Amino acid sequence: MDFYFGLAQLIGVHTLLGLSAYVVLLTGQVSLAQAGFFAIGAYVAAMLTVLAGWHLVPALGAAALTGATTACAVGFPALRVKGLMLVIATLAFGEGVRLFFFNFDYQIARGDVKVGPLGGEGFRQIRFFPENGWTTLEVMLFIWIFVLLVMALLWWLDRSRYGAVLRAVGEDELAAQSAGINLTAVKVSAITLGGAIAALGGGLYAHYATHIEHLSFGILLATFAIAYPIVGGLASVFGTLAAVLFVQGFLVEGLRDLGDWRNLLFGALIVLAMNLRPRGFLDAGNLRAIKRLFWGGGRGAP
Amino acid sequence: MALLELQGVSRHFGGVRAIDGLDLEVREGEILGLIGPNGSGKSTAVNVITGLYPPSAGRIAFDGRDITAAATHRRLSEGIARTFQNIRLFGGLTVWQNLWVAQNSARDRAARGFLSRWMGGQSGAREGIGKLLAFAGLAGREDELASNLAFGEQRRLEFARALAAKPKLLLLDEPAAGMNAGEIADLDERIRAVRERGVTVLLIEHHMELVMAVTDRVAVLNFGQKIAEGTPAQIQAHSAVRKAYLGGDH
Amino acid sequence: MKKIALAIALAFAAGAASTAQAQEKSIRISGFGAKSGVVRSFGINGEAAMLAAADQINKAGGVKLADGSKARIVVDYYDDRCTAEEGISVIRRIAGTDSLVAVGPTCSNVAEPLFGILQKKVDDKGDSGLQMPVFTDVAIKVGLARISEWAFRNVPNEMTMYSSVFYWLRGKHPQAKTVYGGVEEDFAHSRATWHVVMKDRATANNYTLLGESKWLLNDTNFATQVREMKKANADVVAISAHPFTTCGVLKEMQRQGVKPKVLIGLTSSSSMETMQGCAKQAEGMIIPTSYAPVNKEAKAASDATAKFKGSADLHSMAAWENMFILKSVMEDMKISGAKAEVQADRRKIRDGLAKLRTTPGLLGVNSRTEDREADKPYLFVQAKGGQWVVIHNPL
Amino acid sequence: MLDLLQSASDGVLYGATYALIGIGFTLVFGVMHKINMAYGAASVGGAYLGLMVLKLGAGLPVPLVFFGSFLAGGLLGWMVYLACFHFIPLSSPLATLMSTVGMLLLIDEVIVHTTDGMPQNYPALFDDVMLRFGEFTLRGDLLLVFLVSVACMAGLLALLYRTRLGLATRAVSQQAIAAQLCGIRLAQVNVTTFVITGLLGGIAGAMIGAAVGTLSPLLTTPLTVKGLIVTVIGGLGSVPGAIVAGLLVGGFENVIQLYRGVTERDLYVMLLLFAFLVFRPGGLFAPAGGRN
Repeated sequence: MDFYFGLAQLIGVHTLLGLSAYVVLLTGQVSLAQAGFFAIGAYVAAMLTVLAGWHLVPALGAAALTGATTACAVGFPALRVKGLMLVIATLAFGEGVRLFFFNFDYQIARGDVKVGPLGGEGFRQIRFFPENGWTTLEVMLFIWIFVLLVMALLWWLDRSRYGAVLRAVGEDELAAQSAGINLTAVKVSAITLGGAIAALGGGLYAHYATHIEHLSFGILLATFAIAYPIVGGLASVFGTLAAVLFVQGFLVEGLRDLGDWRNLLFGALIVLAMNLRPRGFLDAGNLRAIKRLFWGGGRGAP
Repeated sequence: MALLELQGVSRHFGGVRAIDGLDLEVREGEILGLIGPNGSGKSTAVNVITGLYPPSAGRIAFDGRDITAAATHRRLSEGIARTFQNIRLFGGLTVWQNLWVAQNSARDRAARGFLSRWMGGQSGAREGIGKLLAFAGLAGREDELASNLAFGEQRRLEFARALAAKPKLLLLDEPAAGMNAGEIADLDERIRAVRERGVTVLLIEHHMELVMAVTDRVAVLNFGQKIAEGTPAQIQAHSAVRKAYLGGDH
Repeated sequence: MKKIALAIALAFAAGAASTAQAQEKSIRISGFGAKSGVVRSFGINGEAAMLAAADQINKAGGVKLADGSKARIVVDYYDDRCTAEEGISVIRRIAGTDSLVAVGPTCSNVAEPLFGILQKKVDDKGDSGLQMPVFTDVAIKVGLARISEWAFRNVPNEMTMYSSVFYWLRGKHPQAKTVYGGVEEDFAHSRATWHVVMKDRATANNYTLLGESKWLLNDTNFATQVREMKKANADVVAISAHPFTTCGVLKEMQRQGVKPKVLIGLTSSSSMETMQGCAKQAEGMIIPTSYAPVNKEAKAASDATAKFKGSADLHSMAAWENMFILKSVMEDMKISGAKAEVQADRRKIRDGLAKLRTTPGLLGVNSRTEDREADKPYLFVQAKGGQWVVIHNPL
Repeated sequence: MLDLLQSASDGVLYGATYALIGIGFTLVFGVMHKINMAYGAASVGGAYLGLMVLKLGAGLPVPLVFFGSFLAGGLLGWMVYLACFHFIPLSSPLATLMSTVGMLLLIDEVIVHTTDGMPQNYPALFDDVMLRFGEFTLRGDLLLVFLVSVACMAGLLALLYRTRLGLATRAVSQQAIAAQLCGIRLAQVNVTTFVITGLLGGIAGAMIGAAVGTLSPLLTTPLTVKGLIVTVIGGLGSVPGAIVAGLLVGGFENVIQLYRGVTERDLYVMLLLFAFLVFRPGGLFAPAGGRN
């Protein structure tokens, strides 16, 4: 059973990563910077629990705050460009963060061993969970409390005017501007929120993995971050969750027993999924169908 | 009293002078028609007024304040709303949401706190949007995706979206394009109804019958410059206008 | 969605079925490591060696259990794609089966987090880390087993090996006095091997260090680094990098005409990969390794592994040795082999491994250290005509 | 000073490989306004397939391997088009972005499976030639790569500006709808673009293989990243821009490496990119029409 709890932890962490990209994607921006915010969260939270001896919860709060601040600061210049230019700009930022941690040493002596991040060697022994005797189940519940909180927040935002405005900007920036929407404010706020969520996920990841190094936060992770909401569909937060379940639960773990075929199928099935459902698993159409299924013909919120 | 005033406004694209030293005055409460042949600079004028293009030269004042350098979204909350020549709705949003996101007038900002305006649910806005829906003849369609509406309905929705910002000045960029006679009659009524509520209207249009029927005054553009201004009757009789539209032979 | 749900269910069911096909008395040993990506050969060879060793043990009657009966060894192997996340998932998955011990992983960057989630100290009630013995065959970065008392390694001790290499060079090339290093800076193992091991061992053997050039794992242009190397004009050049960049650097050295008296390579490069990539340029490179088919036993192991479509190298043969070490530990510690006793048996195996001070190995006796590492016999191989040839055998 | 000159020239010559990849990205972007993330991987894949020539006949001359890579690249370009673009509506740019990422992973993994991830020796021409000017040296094989890139650019520009096909391609890239009304078949232009960029990618893969001397799946990610950076710095859709930017980035990173070391090198490349995005968002050669 522990295996499934562990898998659920990983799925939770990746869901946060995917949701962070989801928020930004709603405004029509493809951000490959999410892995960078994730890395910042991971290092900040880990340094606070390991080096400063904080409890994990405030450490995660600080990580999210750092992620949000960085994202906000990056958002202003980066969001001057859009489309492919933004993809590359954010990719460059993400790589920049990774390379920063590649060059980042901050170790202090703890007894006869040194702890803390050490450049390319990474950051070892981030053992808040096992040292405090948390079982796999407890860790899973802890992680999922955050995932559910974030999902609820985004679900609720989607029903607020702010959520509608995010989507309006994603649909047509010119019309949104002409309808009185401050594009810069909306986009920067979205990437700030995304930065906070990604950093929160990163903080949890560091404690899940117990060891982090710059290579874990490369382009592949950034690609996964945007892949989840795109494969899952932008119609709802549940799309991202569905895609994480598909990728981590099915493609990675579910197919493990297929041996070599698993790796070949991984890419092929993503190609196939995009051909069959270019707007993602959950689009507005089947979301309505699901709603009807659960709530009978009545239309949801007015 | 002038609600909107353009003084010597120019906008150049490279070597092309889309509008060139334009003076234009829209008086409070009137319906002003802005006509001119294709490429005469009408749409550029709208884009300069709404702030999508910064003017190359000149000054724009609205309601007594200089707005030459103000951002587009600022101008909307000041009270300038518009529709687009080729409809630009938020296709993936519902009819209801299209109107909801556009409620950005200064009055709305003042009336509700930041949190309730942005984070609040749909209930707070229900009454105002209900009226808009009724006005646009879209009552009962509020949950439809905007992209699923018929062409005429999309035009009406865009019209309503502009009104959702409680504008003082409404810029209509060729609202009759692609409409049949019945729809144009509806549009005529709707424009008059808007004016009844105290909204000033700047109507950019090709459809002369509509312009002549509904406007109080008409301004004519050609090659980026104003060549005539007056009542519809005066304009119809104006020789320069006839020349601009029909060519030099007449 | 329905189809996907069905597929997921089927996939899990298939997994359950394959783990449930228990024969009459059998015990399970699980291997894991990279079977995809650029280090795929590690996993393929490791799995083949484990299967071959299990086959040999089973043919000889299997493992004797506490009640005197015999059990067959069943081996399964999991791909972790050389990523930390999958490594953790895989070890949790293995811990969820009746597997008694895990052999792996192949990548040092997986081993670090993996050992991190294990219980740090045995019997520490406050530590909820996983209690699963892991007996590593490949991941070689120095000092990793220290992370957890459940982690054991049977990988060559690079400290000893390179110490010996430089000592041997002193005698062999007395005129060589200076060393220059080249290091793949962003990969955990190669980086540690240069900065922690090679540098230290070279100076300890009275070599003068002239400098070092750095490059990254997937770099392709080495002109600047090799130019620095050329300027230093050292007698010995030591390259701590994996085959891909090792080959790139060697080719650039050839272009620029850098010909040191002695060329030393990273342990993991003493494989066929280097020969596939740049046999010509690697000619003469000396690498210490813990395996070469130098005796009857080692040759037999190599042949047996080949039957399972794997090739024998220092990594896969460590997996081979692990199987035999585990067999004797299980017999010594009198494990029950019963499904209900899995956790107790795992503990017995851990304690048994911890007690070992020497183990038999293909090249001779391996000694084991306090902090659960091995000190394995080694020999030096040199690239000659597309083959690795043993040039010195300190045994 | 000599060090600087030497580093810069080494880098600029090596930058020719970045330029070749950049051209492919920029061409697809120009015509379809889409990113083909699988391009770098397909190019390397083309080079791998070219190696089959060596497997089939050991004594065959090296240019045949290059030619094999060239053809295989075209084939892969066509396959990428079919799998990632043909059936996905134009209105879903995110879907094609993702499908090409999936394709990248697939091509990588196919390479890994067929070679067990082992680096493969790739033949080069003139790899034993070093031009020497006193202390200063130039790599013969890189000069060849450089010349081939220049020839490819010239060929491509001739194709774009001297043939009917090129005219149609340029028409589609500027006004897709108007071009359709003029009787140009959009799908045909799109598929042709992919085959042409694929052929170019095959050459790029072969040249990269020759420059590095070894093929490995490790090549694909850095090539993709460098190619994208080059595309942006050169100006989206600008072929000459991609070439100049490729050489510029190659030279720049090598000089930075000389002074700041390899661990900081890529950081500065990213800063260079940022500088361009802020001060010259249109790139070196912003294409006519000021497209975004």
